[in-house]
Amino acid sequence: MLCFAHIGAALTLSLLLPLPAFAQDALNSGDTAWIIAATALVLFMTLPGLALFYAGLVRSQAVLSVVMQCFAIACLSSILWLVAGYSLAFGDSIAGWVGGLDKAFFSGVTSDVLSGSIPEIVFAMFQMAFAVITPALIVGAYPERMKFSAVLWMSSLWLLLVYAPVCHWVWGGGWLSEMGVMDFAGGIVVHATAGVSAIVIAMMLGARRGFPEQVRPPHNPGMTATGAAMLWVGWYGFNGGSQLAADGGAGMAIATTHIAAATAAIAWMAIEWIKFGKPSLVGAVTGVIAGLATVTPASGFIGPMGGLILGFTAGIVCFYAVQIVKFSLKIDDSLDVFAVHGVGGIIGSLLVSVLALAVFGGGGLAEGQTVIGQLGVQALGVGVTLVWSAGFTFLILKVTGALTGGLRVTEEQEIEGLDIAFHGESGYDLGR
Amino acid sequence: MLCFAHIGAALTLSLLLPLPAFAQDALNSGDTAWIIAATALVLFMTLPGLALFYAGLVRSQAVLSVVMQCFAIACLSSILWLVAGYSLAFGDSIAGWVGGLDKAFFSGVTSDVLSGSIPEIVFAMFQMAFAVITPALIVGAYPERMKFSAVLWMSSLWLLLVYAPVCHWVWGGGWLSEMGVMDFAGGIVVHATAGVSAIVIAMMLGARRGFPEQVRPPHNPGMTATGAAMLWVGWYGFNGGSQLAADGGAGMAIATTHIAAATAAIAWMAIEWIKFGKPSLVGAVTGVIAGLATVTPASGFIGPMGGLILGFTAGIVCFYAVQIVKFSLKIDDSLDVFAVHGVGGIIGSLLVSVLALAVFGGGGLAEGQTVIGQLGVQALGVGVTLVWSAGFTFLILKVTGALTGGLRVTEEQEIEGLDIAFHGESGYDLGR
Amino acid sequence: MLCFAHIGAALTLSLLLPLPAFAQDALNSGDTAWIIAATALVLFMTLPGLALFYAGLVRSQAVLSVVMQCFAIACLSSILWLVAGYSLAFGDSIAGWVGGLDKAFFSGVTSDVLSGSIPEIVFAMFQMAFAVITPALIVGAYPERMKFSAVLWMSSLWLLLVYAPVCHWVWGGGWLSEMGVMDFAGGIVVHATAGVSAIVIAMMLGARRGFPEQVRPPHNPGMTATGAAMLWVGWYGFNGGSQLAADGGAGMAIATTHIAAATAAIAWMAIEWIKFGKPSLVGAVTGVIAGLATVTPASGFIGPMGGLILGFTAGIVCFYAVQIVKFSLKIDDSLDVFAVHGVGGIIGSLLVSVLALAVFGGGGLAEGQTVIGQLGVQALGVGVTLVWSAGFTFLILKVTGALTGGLRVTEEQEIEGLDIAFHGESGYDLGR
Amino acid sequence: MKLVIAVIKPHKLDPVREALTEIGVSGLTASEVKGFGRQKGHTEIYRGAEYTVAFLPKVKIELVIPDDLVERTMETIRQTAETGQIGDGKIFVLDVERAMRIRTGEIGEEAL
Amino acid sequence: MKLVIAVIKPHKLDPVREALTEIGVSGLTASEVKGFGRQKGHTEIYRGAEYTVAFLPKVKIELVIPDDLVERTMETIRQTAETGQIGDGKIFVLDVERAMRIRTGEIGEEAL
Amino acid sequence: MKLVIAVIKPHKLDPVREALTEIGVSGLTASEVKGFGRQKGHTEIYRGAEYTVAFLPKVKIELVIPDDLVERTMETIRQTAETGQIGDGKIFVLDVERAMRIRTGEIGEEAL
Ligand SMILES: Nc1ncnc2c1ncn2[C@@H]1O[C@H](COP(=O)(O)OP(=O)(O)O)[C@@H](O)[C@H]1O
Ligand SMILES: Nc1ncnc2c1ncn2[C@@H]1O[C@H](COP(=O)(O)OP(=O)(O)O)[C@@H](O)[C@H]1O
Ligand SMILES: Nc1ncnc2c1ncn2[C@@H]1O[C@H](COP(=O)(O)OP(=O)(O)O)[C@@H](O)[C@H]1O
Repeated sequence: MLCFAHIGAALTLSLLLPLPAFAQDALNSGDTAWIIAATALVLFMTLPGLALFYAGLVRSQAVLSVVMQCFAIACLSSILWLVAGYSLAFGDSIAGWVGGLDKAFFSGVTSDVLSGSIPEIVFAMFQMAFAVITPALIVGAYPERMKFSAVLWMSSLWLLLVYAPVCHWVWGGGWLSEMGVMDFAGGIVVHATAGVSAIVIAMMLGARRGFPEQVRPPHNPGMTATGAAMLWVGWYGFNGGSQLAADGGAGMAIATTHIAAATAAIAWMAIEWIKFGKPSLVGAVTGVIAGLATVTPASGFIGPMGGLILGFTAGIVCFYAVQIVKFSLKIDDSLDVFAVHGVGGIIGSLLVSVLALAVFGGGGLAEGQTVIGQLGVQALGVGVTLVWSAGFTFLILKVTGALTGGLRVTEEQEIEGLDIAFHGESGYDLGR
Repeated sequence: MLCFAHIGAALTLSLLLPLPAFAQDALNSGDTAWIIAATALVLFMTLPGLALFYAGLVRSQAVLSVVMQCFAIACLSSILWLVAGYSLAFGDSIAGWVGGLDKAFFSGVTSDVLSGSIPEIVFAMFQMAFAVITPALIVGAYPERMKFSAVLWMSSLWLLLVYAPVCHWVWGGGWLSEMGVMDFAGGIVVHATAGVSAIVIAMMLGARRGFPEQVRPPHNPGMTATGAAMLWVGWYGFNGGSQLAADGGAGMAIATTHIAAATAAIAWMAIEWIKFGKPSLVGAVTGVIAGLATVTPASGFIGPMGGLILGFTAGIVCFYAVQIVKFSLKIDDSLDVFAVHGVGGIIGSLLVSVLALAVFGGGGLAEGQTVIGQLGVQALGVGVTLVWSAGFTFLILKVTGALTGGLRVTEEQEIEGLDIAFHGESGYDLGR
Repeated sequence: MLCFAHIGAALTLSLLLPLPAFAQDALNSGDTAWIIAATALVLFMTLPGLALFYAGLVRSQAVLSVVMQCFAIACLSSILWLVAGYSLAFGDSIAGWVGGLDKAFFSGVTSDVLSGSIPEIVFAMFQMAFAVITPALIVGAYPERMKFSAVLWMSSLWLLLVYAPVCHWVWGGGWLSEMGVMDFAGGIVVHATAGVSAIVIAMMLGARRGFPEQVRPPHNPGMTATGAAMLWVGWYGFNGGSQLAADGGAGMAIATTHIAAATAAIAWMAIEWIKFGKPSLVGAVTGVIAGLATVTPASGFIGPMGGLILGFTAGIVCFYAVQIVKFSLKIDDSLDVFAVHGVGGIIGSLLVSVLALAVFGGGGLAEGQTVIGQLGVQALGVGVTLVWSAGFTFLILKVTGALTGGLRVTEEQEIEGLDIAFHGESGYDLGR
Repeated sequence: MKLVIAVIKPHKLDPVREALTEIGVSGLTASEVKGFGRQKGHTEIYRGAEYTVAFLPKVKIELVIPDDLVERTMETIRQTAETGQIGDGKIFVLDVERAMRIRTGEIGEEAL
Repeated sequence: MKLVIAVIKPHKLDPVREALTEIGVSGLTASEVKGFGRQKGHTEIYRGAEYTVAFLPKVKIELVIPDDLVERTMETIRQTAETGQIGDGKIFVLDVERAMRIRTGEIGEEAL
Repeated sequence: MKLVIAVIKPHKLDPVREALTEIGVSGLTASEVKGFGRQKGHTEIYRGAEYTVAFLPKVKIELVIPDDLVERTMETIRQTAETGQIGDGKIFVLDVERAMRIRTGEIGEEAL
C-alpha cells in the first residue's frame, strides 16, 4: 500500500491537478482528516461490524462468545501492534522478510513525524485497524467449539508470525513490494492470509457437533445483515483510506469498492433464486462481503468497469467455493472465511493485473510492466503467502494446543453453548 | 445542490474568509475529505440505518424481508446509477428535462477530473448514495405484502423514470435549477418524490390484512430507534455534504439539521403526551425523522432559528398528517412514508423561501429574488414533481404488475410472513 | 480544550512542519472536514451508542425507556445548548465562573466567523455533541425507577447549572483554564461531573426493587457490546476532535485513546478470569469504557506509553470501584456511572500531570509548570468540580421532586416495567 | 370441571378468544408451542445448507370450565379455529379435580 | 400422584419456587404464558394507532406431587403468589396415572 | 386415550421426535420450559454481581396417544432422551376423556 498506493496516488494526481507545491513533503490537513476518519471506519468494521456479522450466524447460545472473541482479539492485536507488530511490518527491513524492532512501542513515531503527507502516527493507527480486523476475520472458522484461551494464544501468535511479516513483504518495503506486487488494500495481506489460515484451523479443530446435517441455522440474520452493512460502510475507509490521501484516487477506490459489492450481492441473489427458488438475506449480504474482499487488492488500481467485473466474478465463484468447502470437502469452516475472504482475495489479487489496464478504465501497470509479468508477480505473492500462512498456522495451533491442553471445548460445553460455559453470560433474557 | 449549494458556498465564503486563490479550480483535499466521509455517512443512512428503522416497525415474521428489500434496492440502484442514472441526472441536459447518456458508465469521470473543488468521481459517488436511499425510503409503503420481484422491478424503473429526471431538473442544471429553485439536499428530489409515490403504491397495492384494527404493533421499537439514530448521524453527511465543501456553510447546514431534528422530536413527544398521556419512543424517533426530512431542502440556506421553526412545524404537521392518511383516508402507507417524508419535504421546500431571509438568520435569497417570487418557483417545483412522480409511479406499477403476475403476495404468504415465504429464513431463533 | 488543545496543537505543529502561513487566521478546510466528521462521531456515541450500551444492561421491560431517555435528553440538551448553554459556557466570561448571554441562540455565530482554523459554528456543534452525551451518561444511575418527567426536568437543569459552568471554567476561558488546568477532552468537564452526580442521584432515588440480590441480569449483553463498540469508535471523534485540527496531535490523541481502551479491557478481563474463573463480555466492554473515560483528559497531552499506563490503571481501579460502590456502600448506581466514568475521569485528570512529561512520551507541561504544581491545579479542579456537581445535583433533585410529585415511580410501575408504564410500548414482540 | 387443551394456528388465537368470551368463558391461558403432525414443516437454506424445520409455530390454549360448558366450548373452538387446511390442530379434554383462585382462595367452579 | 398447575404473576415465580422447596417439593417445571381473564390488558399506541393487548404475561408452573402433599402445596402457592390484586391467578389439580424418571427408569412416586 | 407429558433436555427433542414417529406416533406438541429439580442451575456474574439461575432450559413434549401405545411411547422416550446425567427429565401420563381434530371434527382416536 505504502509503495503502490503512492504510485497510484502519483498516477492519479500527476500533471492534471495543480498540486500545492508542498504536497508530498508537508502535512496535508485534508489527507490527514480523511485518514483519521478512515481509521475510525476500519475500526468500525471490526467493532461492531464483523462481530455482529458473525454473531448473527451462530446459535443463540454462542452469540456472546463470538462478540467476545472479536473484542478480545481487537484489544490484544492493538497492544501487540504497538509493542512489536508495527515495527515488524514497517521497521527497517531485514533482508526484505521482516521489519526490525526499531519502531517497537511506536518509538520515533511522534506526532510531528510525517509519512508522506500525513503524520506517521495516523498511518500507524490506520495500519493498526488492519491488524485488528485480520485475525478477527478468522473467528468465522472456529465458532462454538474453540477454547477462549486457545483463541487468544493463537490469534496473538498469528498476528506476529503471519500477519506482520506478510504485511512487511507487501507494504513495508519487503521483497514483494520490491518486485512490484499490487495489493492496494489487502487482498494478499488481509484476505489470503486469513482465508487459508481459517481452513487449516477448521481442519485441525474438527467440525461442530452434528455438522453438516444437524447444525442450527443462523439465529439472527438481521444481526448479520446489520454487521454486513457496517462492514460495507467501513470498507470505504479500508479501501479509500489505503490511498493515504483525500483525492480522486481515493474517490475512485470507493467507487470500485461500492460497485463490486453491489454487483456481487446481485449475482449471489440471482444464483440462489435460480438454484433454490428464493434469494435469502444471508446470501445477499454474503455476496456483499465477497465482492468487497475481492475488490480490495484492486480497488485503487482499476476503474468502475473493473469493479463490475470483479463483483460479478466474486458473487459466482465465492458462492460455489462455499458449496465445495462445506459439502464436497466437508470442512466446517463454519462461517466460510476461506470461501468468501480467501477465495475472493486471491481472485482479486490475480485479476488486478488485467483489470488495472487502461482499456478496463484502470490506472495502468507500473512503468514497463506487462500483464503476464505482473500476473507472475501476483501469483508468486499469493502462492508464497498461502504456504507461509498455512504452515505457520499449523505450527501455531500445535503450540497453542500444547499450551491450553487441547484446542477444543468438551461436548457438554459445546451443547450448553460457549456463552454460559466460557463467559458465564446468556445472550437474550427476554422473558418476564 | 450543485448549482445552489455553490451559491450557498459562495455566499458563505465570499469576502470574509481569505480563500486560497485556487479554491474553485483545483482539488481541495479538505473538501474532498469531507465529501468522501459524507458519502460513507449517506450510505450508512440506508444500510443499516433505514433498514433497521423500518424493520423494527413490522411484524417479526417480516423483519428480514424489509432488510432484504433495502439491501437489494441499494445494490440495484448503485448499478443502475453507474450504468445510466448518473448520466440521466448530470449528463448534458436535453432541453432541461433529462441528462444525456454522455456520462453512462461514468464515462469521462476519471479520478483526475474535478467538479468544483472535489474530484467528480467523489461527487458521483455522493450522488449515488442519494440514489440508493431514495427508492429505499419507499419500502415503508408496502412492507409485508408486496412480491419481492415486484419490489425490484418497480424500484429500478422508478429510479430511472422518476428520480433521475427530477434530480436533473433541480441539481443537474435542468429547468427548475434554471428557475432558481432552492433544494439544498433533497426536499423535492428525495422526499417529495418518494413520499407521493409511496401513497400511490399503498393505494394500488391495498392495505395489510386486518388494517387498521388488527395489524400487529412494531415488533422491535429498539431496532427502530437504533435505525433512527443512524439516520440522524448520517444526515450530517446528507445535508452537510450537500455544501460540497468543508466550510462554514457545511457547518451551518449540520447545525440547522440537528436543531430541526431535536425540535421536531420534542414537539411530537409533547403531542403524544397530551393526546395519549404517554410519549412513546417510536413517536419520538418518528419526530426526529420528520424534522430531518423537513429541514433537508432548507438546511444550507437558513440559520439556527430557521431550524427551530422548521422542526417545530414538522413535529406538529407530520403528526397530524399520519393520523389523516391512516385513519381518515384509511390508506395503509404502512410506515408513513408520505406523512413523514413527503409532507415534511414539501413543507420545507416551501418555507425555505421565507426562512432563507436574513431576518431569520438565513443566507438570503438569490440576487433580486423576492419571497413571493421564490415561493412561486418552489410551489411550481413541488407541484410538477408531485404530478410527475405520481403519474410515473402509477404507470410503473401497471407494468410491474404485468411483469410479475400481480404485485401482491397470497394471503397464506402474508400470514406466514414474507421472511419464510420469500426468503426462506426466519428472523429470530432464540430458543434452545 | 480550546486553550490547551491549542497549546497542544502548537507544541505539535511548531517548527517541524512547514505550516501554511494562514494556518491560525484563516479557514483550514482539512481541519474543518475532520471536526465536522468528529461531531458526527460524537453524536453517534450517544445515539445509538450509549443508548444501546445502557439498554442492554437493564431488564427487557425497561429497554425502551432507557433508549427513550437518551433520545429525549439528546433533544432537550441540543435545544438548551442553542438557547443558552453554549453562551453560558463560551460567552464572555463573568468573573471566570460562567459565560454571559452574548452568544445565546448562537447569536454572532454565523457561518463565516472562525474559531481558530475552523468555523465557529462547527466548534459550537462539536461542543453541542458533548453537551448531549454528558447528561445522557447519567441515565445509567437511575434506570427502571425514575419518572420520565423527572428525568427531563433534572437533565435540563443539570445541563445549565452543572455542565455549562464547569465547561466554562475549563474550556471557556474560566478560572480553571486561567490556572492552566489540563483537560483535553473532558475528564473533569464530562466524566467527573456526570460520575459524581450519578452517585448523588442513586442515593437520593434509592435502589431498584430487590437490589442487590434480586435484580435481573443484563437482558441483552450483545446490545451492550454493540453500544460499547460504537462508543469506542465515536471516541476517536471525542478525543481526536478535541485537538480541533487534523494533524499529528489529533493522530496521537486517537492513538493514546485506542491503546488505553484496549489495555483496560484486557486488564478487566484478566481480573474476572482470576477472580471468577471466566472473563465476561460485559466485563470486557466495561473495561473498554473505563479505559476511554480515563484517557479522555490526557489523550492529547500524553504518548502511547501514557495510554498503556492509564488503560492498565483504569481496568484495575474501576473494577474495584464497582465492587465498592455496589457491594460495600450498597449504592445502586445501577450501571456504574460513578465507578466507571467518575473514577476513570478523576484518575486521568490527576495522572495527566505526570504522564504528560516527555519521559513518558508526552508533550510536556506548560512552560515553567512543575508536576507538583500541575497536580495541584488538577486536584483543585477536580475537587471544586465534584463539590459543585454534587451540591447542585442535590438541589436540582429537590426542585425536580417538588415539580414532579416525587422522583420515583410506583412499585407496580417498576414491576410492570417502564416501557409499558411510561411509554406504552413493549421492547420485543417476537412471537407469532 | 374440565381442562380443555386446544392447539391452534397462531393467527386464530384472537378470534378464538373473542368467540369463547361470548359463550361465557371467564378466562384462559395461552402459550406459544411448536407443533409436529401431518402438516409438513418447511426448509430454510443458508449459504446452500438446508435446514428442515420439522416443527411449526402453533398456539396452545388451556381453559378450565364447568362440565356443562364443554360441548359448546369445543364447538366454538372448532368453528372459529378451522381453516380447512391441514394443521388446524386438536382439542383435548381432561378431568380437573380441584381449582382455586389465588386472590380469594375460592375453590371449585367459583374459582374460574 | 397429582399434577398441580398454577398460573401466577411472573415476579412471583422465584418466591413460589423457594416456598415449595421448603415444604419438600423436589422439582417443578415453569413456562411463560399469556393470560386472559378478569384482569384488564393494556393498550399500546404507535403513531396514533391503538393496539389492545388482551393477554397479560403470566407464568405457569406444573408440578407432580404425591397425593398427600396436595393440600400444603396449594396453600403454599396461594400464600406466596397472592398480592390481593386482580390477576393473581389460579391453581388447578389433575390426577396423574403414571410417572417415570428418564435417567433411572424409576416409576411412581420414586420418579418425582 | 392418554396424555403423555415428557420434560427432556433441549438437544434431545429432535431424536425423540424421530424415534416416536418410527413407533407410529402421529403428532406431538413441544414447548420451551424452564426446569427446576435435582440438577443444579448455574451462576452468571456481571460486573461482580452474582445471579443464580435456578431454572434450566428444558423442552416439554405433550402427546395424546391411544392407550395401547403408552408402554412403547414411554420406553421410546426414556431410551432416546436418556444421557445418564442428572437432569434428564420426567415422563408423566394423564387420562384424556375426549379428543377432536379441528379440521374435520373427527373425535376420539380418529382425531389423533
Ligand atoms: N397426538 C397429538 N398429541 C398432541 N398434539 C398433537 C397431536 N397430533 C397433532 N398435534 C398438534 O396438532 C397440530 C396439528 O396437527 P396436524 O396433524 O399437523 O394437522 P391436523 O390436526 O389438521 O391433522 C400439530 O402441529 C401438533 O401441535
Ligand atoms: N378458566 C380459566 N382457565 C385457565 N386459566 C385461567 C382461567 N381463568 C383465569 N385463568 C388464568 O389466570 C389468570 C388470572 O385470572 P384473572 O381472572 O385475570 O384474575 P383472578 O384470578 O385474580 O380472578 C389469567 O390471566 C389466566 O392466565
Ligand atoms: N415433581 C416434578 N414435577 C414436574 N416437573 C418436574 C418435577 N421434578 C422434576 N421435574 C422436571 O424434570 C427436570 C429434571 O429433573 P431433575 O430432578 O433435575 O433431574 P432428574 O429427572 O434426572 O432427577 C426438571 O428440570 C424439571 O423440569
